[in-house]
Amino acid sequence: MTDVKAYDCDYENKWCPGCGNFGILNAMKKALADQEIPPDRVLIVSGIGQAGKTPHFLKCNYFHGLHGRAVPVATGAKLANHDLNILVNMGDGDCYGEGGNHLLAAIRRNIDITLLVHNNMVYGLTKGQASPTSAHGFVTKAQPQGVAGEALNPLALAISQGAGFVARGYNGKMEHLSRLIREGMRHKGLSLIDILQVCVSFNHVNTAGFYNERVYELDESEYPVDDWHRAMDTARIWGDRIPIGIFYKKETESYTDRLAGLKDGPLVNRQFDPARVAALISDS
Amino acid sequence: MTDVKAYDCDYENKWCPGCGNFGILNAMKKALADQEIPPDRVLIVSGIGQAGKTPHFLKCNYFHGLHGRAVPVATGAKLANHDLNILVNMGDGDCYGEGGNHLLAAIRRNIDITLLVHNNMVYGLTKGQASPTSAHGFVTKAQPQGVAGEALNPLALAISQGAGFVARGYNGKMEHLSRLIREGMRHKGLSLIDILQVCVSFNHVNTAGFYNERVYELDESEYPVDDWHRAMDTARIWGDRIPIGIFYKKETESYTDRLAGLKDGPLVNRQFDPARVAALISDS
Amino acid sequence: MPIDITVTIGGTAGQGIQTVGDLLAGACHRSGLYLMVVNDFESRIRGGHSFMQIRISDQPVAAPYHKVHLLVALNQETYDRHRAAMDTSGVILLDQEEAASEKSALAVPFTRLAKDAGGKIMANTVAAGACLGLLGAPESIIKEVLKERFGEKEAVFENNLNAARKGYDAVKDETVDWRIDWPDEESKGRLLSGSRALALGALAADCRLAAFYPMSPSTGIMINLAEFVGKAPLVVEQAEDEIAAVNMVVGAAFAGVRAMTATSGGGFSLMTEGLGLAAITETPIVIINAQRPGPATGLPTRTAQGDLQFVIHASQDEFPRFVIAPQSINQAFETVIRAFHLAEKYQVPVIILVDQYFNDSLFIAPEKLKVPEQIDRFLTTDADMAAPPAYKRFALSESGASPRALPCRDKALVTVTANEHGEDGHISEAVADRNNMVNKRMAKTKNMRNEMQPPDPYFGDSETLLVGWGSADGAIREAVDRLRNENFDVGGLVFSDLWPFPEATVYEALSKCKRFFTVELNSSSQLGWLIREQTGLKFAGAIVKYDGRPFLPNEVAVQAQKMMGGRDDRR
Amino acid sequence: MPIDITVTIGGTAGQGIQTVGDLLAGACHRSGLYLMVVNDFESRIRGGHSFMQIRISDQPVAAPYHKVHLLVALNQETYDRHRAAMDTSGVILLDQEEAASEKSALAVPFTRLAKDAGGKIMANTVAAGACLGLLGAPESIIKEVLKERFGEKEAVFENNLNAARKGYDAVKDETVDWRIDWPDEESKGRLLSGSRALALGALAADCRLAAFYPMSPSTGIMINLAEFVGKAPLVVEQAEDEIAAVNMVVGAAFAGVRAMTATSGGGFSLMTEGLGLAAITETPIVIINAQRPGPATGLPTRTAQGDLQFVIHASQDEFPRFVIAPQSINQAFETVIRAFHLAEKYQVPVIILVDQYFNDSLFIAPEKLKVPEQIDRFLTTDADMAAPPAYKRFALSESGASPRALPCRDKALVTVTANEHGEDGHISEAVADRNNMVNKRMAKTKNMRNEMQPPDPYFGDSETLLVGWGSADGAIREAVDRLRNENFDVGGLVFSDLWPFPEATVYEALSKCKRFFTVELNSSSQLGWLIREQTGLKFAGAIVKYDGRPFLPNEVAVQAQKMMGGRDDRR
Ligand SMILES: Cc1ncc(C[n+]2csc(CCOP(=O)(O)OP(=O)(O)O)c2C)c(N)n1
Ligand SMILES: Cc1ncc(C[n+]2csc(CCOP(=O)(O)OP(=O)(O)O)c2C)c(N)n1
Ligand code: SF4
Ligand code: SF4
Ligand SMILES: [Mg+2]
Ligand SMILES: [Mg+2]
Repeated sequence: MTDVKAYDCDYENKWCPGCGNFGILNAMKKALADQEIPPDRVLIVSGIGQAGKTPHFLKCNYFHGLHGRAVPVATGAKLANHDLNILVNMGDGDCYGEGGNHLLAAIRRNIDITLLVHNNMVYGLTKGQASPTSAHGFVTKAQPQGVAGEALNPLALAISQGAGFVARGYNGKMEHLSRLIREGMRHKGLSLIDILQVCVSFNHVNTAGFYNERVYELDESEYPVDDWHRAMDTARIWGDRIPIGIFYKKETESYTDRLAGLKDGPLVNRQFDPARVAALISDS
Repeated sequence: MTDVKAYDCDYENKWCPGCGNFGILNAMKKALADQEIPPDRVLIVSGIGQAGKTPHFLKCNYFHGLHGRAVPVATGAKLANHDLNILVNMGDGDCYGEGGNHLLAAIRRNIDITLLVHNNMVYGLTKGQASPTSAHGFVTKAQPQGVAGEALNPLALAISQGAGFVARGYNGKMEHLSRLIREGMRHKGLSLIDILQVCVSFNHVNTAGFYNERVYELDESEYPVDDWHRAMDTARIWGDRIPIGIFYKKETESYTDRLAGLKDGPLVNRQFDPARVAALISDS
Repeated sequence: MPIDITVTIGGTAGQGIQTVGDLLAGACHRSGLYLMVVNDFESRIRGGHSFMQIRISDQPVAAPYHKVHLLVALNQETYDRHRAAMDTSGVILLDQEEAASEKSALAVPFTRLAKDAGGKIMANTVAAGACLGLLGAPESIIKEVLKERFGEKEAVFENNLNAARKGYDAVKDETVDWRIDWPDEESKGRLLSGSRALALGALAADCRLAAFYPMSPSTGIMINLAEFVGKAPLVVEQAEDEIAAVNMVVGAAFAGVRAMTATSGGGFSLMTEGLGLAAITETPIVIINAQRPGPATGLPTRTAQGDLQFVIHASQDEFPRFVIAPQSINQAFETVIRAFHLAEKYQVPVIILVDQYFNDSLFIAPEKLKVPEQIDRFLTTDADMAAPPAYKRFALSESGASPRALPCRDKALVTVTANEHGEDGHISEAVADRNNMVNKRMAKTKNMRNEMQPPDPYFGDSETLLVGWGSADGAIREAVDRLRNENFDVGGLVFSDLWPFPEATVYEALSKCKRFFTVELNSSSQLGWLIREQTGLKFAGAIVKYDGRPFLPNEVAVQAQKMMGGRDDRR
Repeated sequence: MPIDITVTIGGTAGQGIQTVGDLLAGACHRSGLYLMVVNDFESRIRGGHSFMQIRISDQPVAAPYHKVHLLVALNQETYDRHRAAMDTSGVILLDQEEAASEKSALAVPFTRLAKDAGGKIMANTVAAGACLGLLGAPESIIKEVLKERFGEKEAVFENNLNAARKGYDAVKDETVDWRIDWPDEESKGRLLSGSRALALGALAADCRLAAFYPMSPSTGIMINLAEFVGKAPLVVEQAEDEIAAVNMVVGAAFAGVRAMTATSGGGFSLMTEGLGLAAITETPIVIINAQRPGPATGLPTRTAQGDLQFVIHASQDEFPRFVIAPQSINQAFETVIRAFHLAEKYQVPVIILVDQYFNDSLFIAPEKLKVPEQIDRFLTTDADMAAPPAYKRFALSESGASPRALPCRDKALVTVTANEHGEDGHISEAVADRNNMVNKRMAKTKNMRNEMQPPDPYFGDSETLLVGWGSADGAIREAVDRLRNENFDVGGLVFSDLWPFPEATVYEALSKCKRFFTVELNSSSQLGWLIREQTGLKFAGAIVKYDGRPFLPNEVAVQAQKMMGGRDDRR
């Protein structure tokens, strides 16, 4: 087994001490180590936000793109080279706010990427405005009267659209989370892992205490991961008890397996054949 | 009762003969007439596409905006004047493609607009490319190998997120559709009405014949509109039988009723009070 | 007598204008005539008024003519709208039922003859036959074009042949002034739409991912390209929106394939942030902006050159980019190949500016479409490095471009960010890193400018120059010809390469003339202001048009003449 | 001796720099000193290096100083980073534990004294007390500022008072060269951040919907405005993205209220399509673009003036817009009021260009913030019309603006579209409608240009002019002062109104000087090129800076001096 230290990098970490992102980072490293994927075979695509900084803090190839747009970048990269192992780190604002439309499309495509959403229910990097997953009534400087709308339920959304791998993790359960990430990476097609992440600086409601009291792991021996109705119901549980684990899983052909243009292998590996192209052009 | 002719307008209609949009237009006029809302008390906001042209073809106030962006325009108008009756006409590409992110946000807000999505499962105005609701395998000039992804299920999406009024109509059932629109307009909060719409020019799969054979009305005496599980299941029925009607309905406070800034009436009606503003500024 | 005939076929959308036009254009093309075809249609699928205009000549033609010799009016509206544009020698061909009371009108019972031949539906074939008859085409050509269209064995071929012949025969006793002496030569080159030339250029450039969101008039490029999926290493991906399209392209290019998108102004607006992403990550991408009139939705099926200043300045802050507007069909094909080459050589975005007129019209490509023998990717691998683990994607270099490796191909880690960064691709807010990276990116401009082709002179030593860009080329040249025929000392200067602005060569070209007028499809003379900004030289006048229709050489000539003060300026 | 002292307080984010700075700034402010405060911080929440710089003077100050007189180093890094910038008379104040071995370093046991006073947490209060002590503030001021901060009755007030006094006493035997004779005067005006001035301006302008998506450095405007929700007729709405924000603003303005958004470059990119929507529907909106360095994400918490050309040309095709970059805090307040007025008068979008330095710094507003007595809405109602059913939203008019009615208020139907249209707001592809509408929109430019304030001269008759825009104003003026003190014949010319370009007045102002240099926070001298485009006059040199930090008057002066060729140019 690869040592998790293989993924260490010496760029200074820029998260707040105590931030839940550290647990996520460790879980990622462990998942990679467990699968023995060396750093040079990992591509991380991320958006902008505290979550989006993740790939700077471990050794890997990365594309740290625009706020909200990691999913289409990852999709493009996967289309170019479907042999890539692509992890995507996004914040809740990033993925469910600015990037909401791309999430819908990624589900429809079933593109084979592992999407980790650091869901701290707040905009961290911009200093604490409400996010799409902030609860109704959540008070911030930008929402002094509290959030007037309702929170998005990303798991219910994904399951409702037939996403093939829908899970929730918690930064406080690192081992469990690393297993989810590993399973997500193994899954062919889109894997959405929504991660409950503590933000010690701006979210004083959904704290470690809050989660530690409520979070429980779905019992794999009892919970059937392919039961859509059960998954939908489980996705709506939120209150005194908060489930984590794989909510729904069902493998169907992933996008790059379906495309005619990719039958002969990754685009990036194909040879340019001027004679053939010339023939195509003159015959057309 | 107002005569539907009151909504006639003499601008030349630009849809293809036989287009399902005519049925939708008639249903809208009837719904307005039934509620005796005069043309000058109606605001229609629309996007770009064949559906987006709708407000040109009846008498009303309208804002025919950008492709994909009718929902935020309508939201802004509603925030400015929450007494407005706002109908929104969008295409499936418009609302579920380019505008997908705004749909998610509209559901979270529960903004009180009636959103009519002319779902012809194709991009009509741009001559027949696949839309987010095109079925897997649907062949077009842009998708000669057929659509590789899966279709979006807008009803399941909305219901999964707790939208308060979710319905499906069919242009071939004009009376039924007009009732849906009327109910949608009466509903406080967001009403999403996905309308099966025949496109005679570019969708040769989902034709009038296709729908006439399959479409059935949910039986209001038997179907409980507030049963979330039943609604979710009904939203997934698609095949030999296609249900239409109100899938789910549950009224909660609409967005403009929740906002502190709107307690004293529509913004547009409030008086500018320079002394008060000066006091606010100097006290701050 | 030189041949220069314009045939206009008009009717409502869905009436089969295309059939008549295609048969006619096919006949001219295969006989070795020069021709071009302009399509004019509304933003709707059925109804309204559309027309197709075919200009036929024994000389190369690259702009539409302002008069019509043969008008095929498939309905009354066509007759009403186009009558005023008829040449004095013109003939209006109508179905018997629509017969108008004008001496130049020629009523032929299209529908009845079609019924006789086997079905009303072939009325358009009858009309095409009649056109060929009036134009004096040899009867044999009918068979050839129908064979090409329907295949010889189909019953439908026989019926159509029959129908066409009926039309042909119906007019055989008519004489017109512009009857052609039909050549029997090789075709003068391929007949291609701008869209198709661009798509073929992408194929030849080894573009492997084309992501797009449909938007007129750019969609045709992607539809043309989609034909090759499965035959070449290529994916054509319809994105959920333009933002996704440009970000996919960036992702694919980063991962190692040549990638592009095509859109129009509204979509380009949505892509501006992604353009900046390509710039700061130094990812080579190609964006085709097929212009249409705006603002906002504007006129979706009409043409314009209104986005020049926008694309040069689009996106926050500053970074180098190429902006190229091909002038001709062959150049369009080559421009795409060149765009990918330049994008990868300099690791910058390249914007190709075309327009609805160019994309939707058919032109003869006189030169063969040549596929490059090899594609230079300007990539680096571990083998090129002393120490792959020390690889830095943004290593400082004098040229500004750093060795570019691909992610997950080797040991060298490829690390990039949309934030400002150090050489290693990590976020950096340090003053030194910021200055280095701005300097590095901007340093590319110098060499990039050297790649720029100077504007194309046409009688460039003349006293007055008509200056334009992109698809206005044809109209400008022809206007120059006309004016010179009337003894005006006028020439042309047409740009394809617009940014980085080839300042020195432009200054040289323009400082020789006494004055210059700009000729642009926008209301403010954008190129004119750009020239002033870059060279200090001021245009003496501007010929502008912004009604959504392409330039006609005649209107350019008339305007120019007016601005020159009537005939006073003759040499 | 004139007072001009700069205090820098540095440490890591979260260390309480703000506390020290606020107390100090509060003390200066309430004593009637002039001051300004610059905040410098990284794009992270905890850690890294931040600092606050307070410039204190007996004269108005509007740009940061290049030397530090008093450095409060809350950690070693601060000491290391800022030591080089210390004035020869400077003193470095440190906690005892961090004591550095330098003669200008003064170690005070902040933490220990804080513990003595009731808690380690008050170490910053101790530091503030020490600063006030060194600066020679009367002891009484400590109580006043702490009272303002904590309220008199709180226990925390007593503890902090105690702590501050301990700091104050700890340095009472120290002498420094720049000890101030503290005045006891009225404050010189309100101390406001750029963000707050803009927010207050929006309130005074009767803005009723402010929709936004958070983006540094624009978010502060909205946070400031959100304070007034429930107190004024106002909704501050966080949108799902910037596209939604601008479209909401357009919808709200259409429905009848004044509406605006604020963003930075990346968000502005996403709004460009919506900008065009406002233009073609002639809906008045205001967009504040608070600039930061790009491209793309760039440097989120740093400053720049890199978006000038972008915002002038943003969005496809052409339409009139206003672009205004306020130069001062009072002007920022007034600019928002003026922007809404102009937007509604001409029915066009108005873009206000500010930047991170301006938004996040605190300046004294010498003039009172005046609320307009009345708001002119330029609206029409049925009562103004002969025949409301015949109302046409886009009726042709010479000025270009048509009478604007509101939807659902009256019988007149208000009908608009993003497509090109006829006077009645229905889609039209007719040549005449297109030409009319382009002409109508563009016709506004003439009167709009007359609204433009000419650039602001400062010794405008000088041989050499330093030309800049927006927030560079303070640095330019002070650089001019310095250079003039050294007998250079130099003046300044600073723009707030940038578009439509006030061509004639600029030409006049610039044609008098022998030469001019541009002073801009971008790498390519965007204003310089704009001036050349519009007037033909070429800048003789450019002082550019693009490291994300604001201009320092000294560096502008030094650069200008160098470009003038040392001292040769003295008068
Ligand atoms: C187009 C654009 N809009 C806005 C921003 C500003 N921005 C940076 S991070 C962020 C949100 C951060 O919240 P989230 O995505 O939840 O990530 P977190 O920091 O909480 O991990 C925003 C709005 C941006 N960089 N780009
Ligand atoms: C930003 C932008 N992108 C693309 C377009 C081009 N466009 C016009 S209508 C349309 C789609 C039409 O499909 P749909 O929304 O389903 O409406 P329909 O015509 O089928 O009613 C598109 C892509 C546009 N106008 N603006
Ligand atoms: S602000 Fe919140 S999310 Fe961001 S690093 Fe700090 S604790 Fe983590
Ligand atoms: S293209 Fe389809 S949707 Fe559009 S008008 Fe024609 S039939 Fe209707
Ligand atoms: Mg977050
Ligand atoms: Mg559709």
